[in-house]
Amino acid sequence: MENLIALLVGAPLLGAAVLLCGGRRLDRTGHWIGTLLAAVSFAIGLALFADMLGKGAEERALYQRLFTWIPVEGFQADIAFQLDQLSMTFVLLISGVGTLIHVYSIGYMEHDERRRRFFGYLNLFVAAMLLLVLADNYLLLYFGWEGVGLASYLLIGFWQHKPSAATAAKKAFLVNRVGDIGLSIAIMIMFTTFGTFAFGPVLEASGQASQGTLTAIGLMLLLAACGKSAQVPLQSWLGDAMEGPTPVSALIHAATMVTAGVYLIVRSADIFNAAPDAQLVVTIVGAVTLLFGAIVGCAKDDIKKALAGSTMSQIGYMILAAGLGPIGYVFAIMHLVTHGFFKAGLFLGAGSVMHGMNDEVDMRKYGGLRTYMPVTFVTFGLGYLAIIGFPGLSGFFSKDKIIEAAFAKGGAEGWILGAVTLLGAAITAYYMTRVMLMTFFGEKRWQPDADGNPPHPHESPRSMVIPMVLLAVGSVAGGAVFEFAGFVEWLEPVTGYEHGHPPIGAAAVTACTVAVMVIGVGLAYLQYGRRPVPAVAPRGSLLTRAARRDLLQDDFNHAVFVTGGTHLTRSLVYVDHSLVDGVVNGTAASVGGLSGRLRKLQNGYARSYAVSMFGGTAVLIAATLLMRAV
Amino acid sequence: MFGTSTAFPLLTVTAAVPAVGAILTAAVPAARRTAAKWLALLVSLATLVLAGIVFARFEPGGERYQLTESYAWIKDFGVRYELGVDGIGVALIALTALLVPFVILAGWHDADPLETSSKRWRPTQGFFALILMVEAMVILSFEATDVFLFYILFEAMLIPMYFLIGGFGDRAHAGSDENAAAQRSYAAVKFLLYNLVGGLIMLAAVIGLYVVAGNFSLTEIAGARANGSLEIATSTERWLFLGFFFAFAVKAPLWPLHTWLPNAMGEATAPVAVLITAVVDKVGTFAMLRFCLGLFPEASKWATPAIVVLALISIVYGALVAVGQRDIKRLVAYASISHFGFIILGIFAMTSQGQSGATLYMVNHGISTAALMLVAGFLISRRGSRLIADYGGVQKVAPVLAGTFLIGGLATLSLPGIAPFVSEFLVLVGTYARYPVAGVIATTGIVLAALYTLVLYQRTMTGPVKEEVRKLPDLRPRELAVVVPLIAVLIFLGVFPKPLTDVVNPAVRHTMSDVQQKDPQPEVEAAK
Amino acid sequence: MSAHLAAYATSTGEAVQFWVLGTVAVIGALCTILMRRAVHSALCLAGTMIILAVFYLANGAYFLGVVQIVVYTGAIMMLFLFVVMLVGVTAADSLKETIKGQRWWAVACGLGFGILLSAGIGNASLTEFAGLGAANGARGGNVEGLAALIFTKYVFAFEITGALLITASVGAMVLTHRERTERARTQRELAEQRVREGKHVPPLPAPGVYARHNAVDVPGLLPDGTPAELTVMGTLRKRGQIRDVSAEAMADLKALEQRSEERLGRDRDARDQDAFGRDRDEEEANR
Amino acid sequence: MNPVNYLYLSALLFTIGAAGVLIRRNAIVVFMCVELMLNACNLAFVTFSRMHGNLDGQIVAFFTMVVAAAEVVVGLAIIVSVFRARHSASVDDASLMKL
Repeated sequence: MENLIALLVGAPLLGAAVLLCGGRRLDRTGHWIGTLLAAVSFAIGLALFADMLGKGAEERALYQRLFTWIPVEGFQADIAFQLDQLSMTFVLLISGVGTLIHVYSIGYMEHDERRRRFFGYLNLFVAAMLLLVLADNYLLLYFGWEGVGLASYLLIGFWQHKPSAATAAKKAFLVNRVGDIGLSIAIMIMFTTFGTFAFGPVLEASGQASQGTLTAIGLMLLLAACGKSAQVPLQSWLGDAMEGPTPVSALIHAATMVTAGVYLIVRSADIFNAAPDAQLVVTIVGAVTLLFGAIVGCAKDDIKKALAGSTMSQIGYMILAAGLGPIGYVFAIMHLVTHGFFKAGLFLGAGSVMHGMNDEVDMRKYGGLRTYMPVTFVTFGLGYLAIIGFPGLSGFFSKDKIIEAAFAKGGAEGWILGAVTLLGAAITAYYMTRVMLMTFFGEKRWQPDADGNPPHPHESPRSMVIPMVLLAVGSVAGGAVFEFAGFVEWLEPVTGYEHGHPPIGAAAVTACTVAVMVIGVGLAYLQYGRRPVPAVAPRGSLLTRAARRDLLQDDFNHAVFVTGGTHLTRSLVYVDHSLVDGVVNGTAASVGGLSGRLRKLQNGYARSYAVSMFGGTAVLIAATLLMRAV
Repeated sequence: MFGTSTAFPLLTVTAAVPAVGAILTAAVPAARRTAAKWLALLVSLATLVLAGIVFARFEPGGERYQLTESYAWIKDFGVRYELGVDGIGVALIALTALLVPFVILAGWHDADPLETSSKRWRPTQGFFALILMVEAMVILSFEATDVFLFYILFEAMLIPMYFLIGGFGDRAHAGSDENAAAQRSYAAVKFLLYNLVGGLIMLAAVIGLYVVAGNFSLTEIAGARANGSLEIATSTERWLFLGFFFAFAVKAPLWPLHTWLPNAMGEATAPVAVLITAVVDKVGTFAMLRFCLGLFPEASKWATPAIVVLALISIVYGALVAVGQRDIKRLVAYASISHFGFIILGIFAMTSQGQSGATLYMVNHGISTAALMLVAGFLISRRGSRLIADYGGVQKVAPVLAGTFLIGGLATLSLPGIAPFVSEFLVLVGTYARYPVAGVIATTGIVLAALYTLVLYQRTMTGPVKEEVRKLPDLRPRELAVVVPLIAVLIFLGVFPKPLTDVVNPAVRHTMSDVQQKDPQPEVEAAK
Repeated sequence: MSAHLAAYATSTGEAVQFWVLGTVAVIGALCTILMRRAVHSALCLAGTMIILAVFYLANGAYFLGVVQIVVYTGAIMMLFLFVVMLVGVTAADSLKETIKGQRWWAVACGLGFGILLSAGIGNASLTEFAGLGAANGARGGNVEGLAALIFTKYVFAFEITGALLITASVGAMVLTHRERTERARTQRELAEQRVREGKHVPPLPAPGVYARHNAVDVPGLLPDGTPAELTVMGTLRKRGQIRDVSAEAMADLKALEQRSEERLGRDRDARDQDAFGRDRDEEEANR
Repeated sequence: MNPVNYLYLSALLFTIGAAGVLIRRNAIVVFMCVELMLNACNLAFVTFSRMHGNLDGQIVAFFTMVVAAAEVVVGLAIIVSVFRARHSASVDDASLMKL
């Protein structure tokens, strides 16, 4: 059975290779090949899942070792896979949602002449993401980590003719690279500390390492997670990443890739458990991002950017949960999966709306669409209810658990974190309601696009609708299924679990959650449901304006890194040319001048040469005499 | 240990084939230009086959230097014609033999005489003959185990390189023809002077070595030093080490001795630039491993901190300056400087990971730079300009070119799955194990690498299509034949570098024992 | 002075002789290098050489003494004089130094050299003093002694010098001999040419006839007092050996110094030089 | 009187000759100065031969004379032909070694 694991990765990888090298002759069939291979991977995943369910909790983990990747004195990196419950969860999420989004893209990218390449990139992404979650050592994980980064770069910049897209892609890759520094340094520390970086040995031995070392590793892993999961301070790329096609935003920047950070932390649970300081930082980062994303989400008029803010904030929840330790890991993953469903669904809905509105993204130019695209409305609505944590839907269970866990952390931290999570829940409800109202309710605020032809919204083709429906189902049922099918028991052998007891009791927490949710919805309704939405954004309060600009984070980056870096490189180029090179050229010039002056002595007169000869003789005699005298 | 020579002088033949081929190529009459090209290509392929045989005949488990040959050359000074390869040499010979055919293929039309030139003029023959001559000398220098012989080759290869740079410049030049010629000769002379100065100092050190050691045989001297029969005073050893190291640091440009490289690579044609950075410069880093560490272990350890600092400066500085470049080829040159910093860092980290990584890095950097530079050369030859600003949206009109260019770039920023990642990560790990701070600083290099590569790609390939590039054709079959195999090798070595590491590891073990260094042990013994 | 005396000791007579003649020799040498005209230099040098011959004799080298007189003063110096006549007084005879600082350097080096040389001689331990009596007496005379050495010990050197002399004379001939390219024109042809060209149809005027002199190198003066170059024979004219109207010589001088100036790039001095040359020119003309 | 004085005299003459070579421009005079130097050497030789009481010094002087004669012959011939070619016997004139 374990020999199938390689196929999980292999199938989409094959697809990518075929599609990218295949050339134009595959333009006609390319998207089918891509979708098929993604589906194959999903099927294998299901098969393995079934097999895994058949076994006892302990021997569920499967291992497959292909070959030695980097065999060097004292440094053994293998191409080897590890499929345990945690990986399994991700495999199903990735390949499942991935397949759905492949299907969706068939319709969405219909009119793009580079569709074949798009599917190639999608397959590449799926392969890399599966490699990431299946790796049995950190170096191979790094391989997948960078692979998804590449795929995301290619897909964000898929419409390369748009400078904005190219820039966004570059930005995403660079910010991720900054995170990658963390991962590679973490691996280096592991290697020097444990002499290996395979999950098993490292996590086992992690207890024996010194506190400082573990904290260092933990913080470095966190840095990596921040880069990949768009957490503060490395979150700036996610908003721009929405330049990519909407399926990409749904798959990569909502459902799967951005959650890799959470996977990394949960996977390294033992290290974090042994390093409380690192854990604390993790929770802080999560909490900050949670609020940050939520606030940004409230201010954006671009529907995708609003959703991106929301993604950021939801991942903040997960990171926070992961930072809570054994009481939170399971719920981080759980929320990750449910979020994968409903956020993907929301993005696909947004894509469907844009599809109908000539790719208009400004919500202020939507309005009253519920009658024109009912299916989109329903699926989007379900996703909306799920994310705000409407009781019974998936988001409710996962988020509620996280809030409980936050309170259960205990002490002042517990109270603070719990408050933050509650506040976040309220804001989530607020901005999601805002999106909902601005898009589907109220009067039409449509405007003709650049070419002047007015939008005539319509329901999207079936290939796009089906995935939305399926995801909606997932976002409705997912939570309940996990809750009652025992997701905790399922993951517990891998991540460990201990039940957290919130000081005010679970029921109370749930009540608070629902309450704040209602408050958030109500506020949003008062602001956007009762009054007409202005077609042009009002100036808004200082906070609003800051939030529209991602809370000035980009401006900061630009001022510090971009401008500073530009000046630095300019000055260095100058230094290189005039200083380092100048010294050399200066030497050459001075030598030339000296020889030119010496040349003057050669005036061509035999007599003056004779003089020097004569003088030379005199000197010789003097020398000999001196030698004699001495 | 060197009395016996193998029955068949394989190493000599491997070096002799391109040399003879060069002479033959040069002798081809002016009219038969194409014949000369094909001859050169065939010769280089034959060399590749021979190199493959060497690679196959070399037993990783066997003696340190294999396939040895040894003949007396200048008896009075104990100079011997002494050849032998260890794993590092084998790997680099393979690299050289692998790259040269692609260089020749890529430079197929670079040396065609202009319409204006006279019928009797035969630049093409000269161009390919010089390339083959360089190949011969480089291969032989990788084989030489006699210091004097190595020195001769180290200097001699400057001559063909000088003519390749000064004689066959990049026709896509911003300025007028006179301006181009002037800059070209400036670059060539700069290249020559820099390396001659280095070589001169090395010559002094070589003589000094002879004075103290009494012969030139690397193996004998190293052996004598190992078993203590040859004592060299500490100060003497340090001076000799510095003499050697200076020459090698110029050749493998180490900050601040690097400024000749951008000029040379900028002015030379892309294939020649590849020859410079991917093949010739490797002699420098190779010699650091074999001669500096092999002959002067103590001095090497003494100088390590300074060299590590210089290497770090090279890494960061080169990358930053690369970001600021306006000229594609100069950008690649500065990127190479940054990469050479990594190589030298790995060598002097004195850990087996670092040194294996450095050796792999030499090979991988050669191939990846070749891929990137040659594609860039194809692009430049189409548009006739080296300035990044003159391009834009190429990806739209020439997707294959853009794709290969991107892969080359990704290799340069050492993306996992492509060969350079393996070596770079090994170097980083090896460095971190001994000098954590240096390891961390060097890690920033991966971000900077991403920066200059992606900026280059974005400005040239993406965005709205510029009017001038609207008509650019995509890669032609000949050019595909150059790029595709290189990329294939890159990806293969990125996923399965074992064939290379198997050869390299024993050599690294020997070097580590030369410098009497042990890898730092992990503080926690994890269950393997 | 007597040979015996010289043979073994230095008498007061020799001392006197040395001091007197030595002074003269030095003066001669100085004159040689300071005289403006080559002829005078040659004569002074001849004098110095004769004195040296006397010194040889005083040192008991009778053969060399004679040879010195015969060969040097008799042959070589005469050869010099002939060449001087052949080449004549050229502008080169000006003592004006054209190379910047040459003269000072020369003097400085000369002084230093001389002083050092003397110092060398001084601290050389030249105490023993054999005298030539035995050596000359061995074969019954200085000449026999030399002969014995030349024809035994130095015979090869001697032969080779002979060869050298032959070669030298042949070489001298080769160098100086000039092949006549075209037939010399007869007097008739010359006359016809004169008539054809229509100038100087009558024979050329004789030199100095109407002037104060009648020497061949003094040009006759035209009615307005300007010298008529024509009256001087061509050879002299070509050599610039027209005595008091040495316009050509001055011209040569100027030309030469002009060339030198250009080489040294010192035009200003050159101009002074011209002035100098010109006014000296006038003096002579007036005299 | 100490015959060493002869040596001083020869040194003096030699120096004067050398100075003349350096100062004079007329090739003929330069040549004369060379002869003067040769003679000075001869004087030294003769004096030495007297001091050491053997005739070899005189032999050398003799050969010097012969060689000098040959040299003069050739040298003067050269001067004459140079003069014919350039109408000048100046040393500066004849030697343009500079580019």
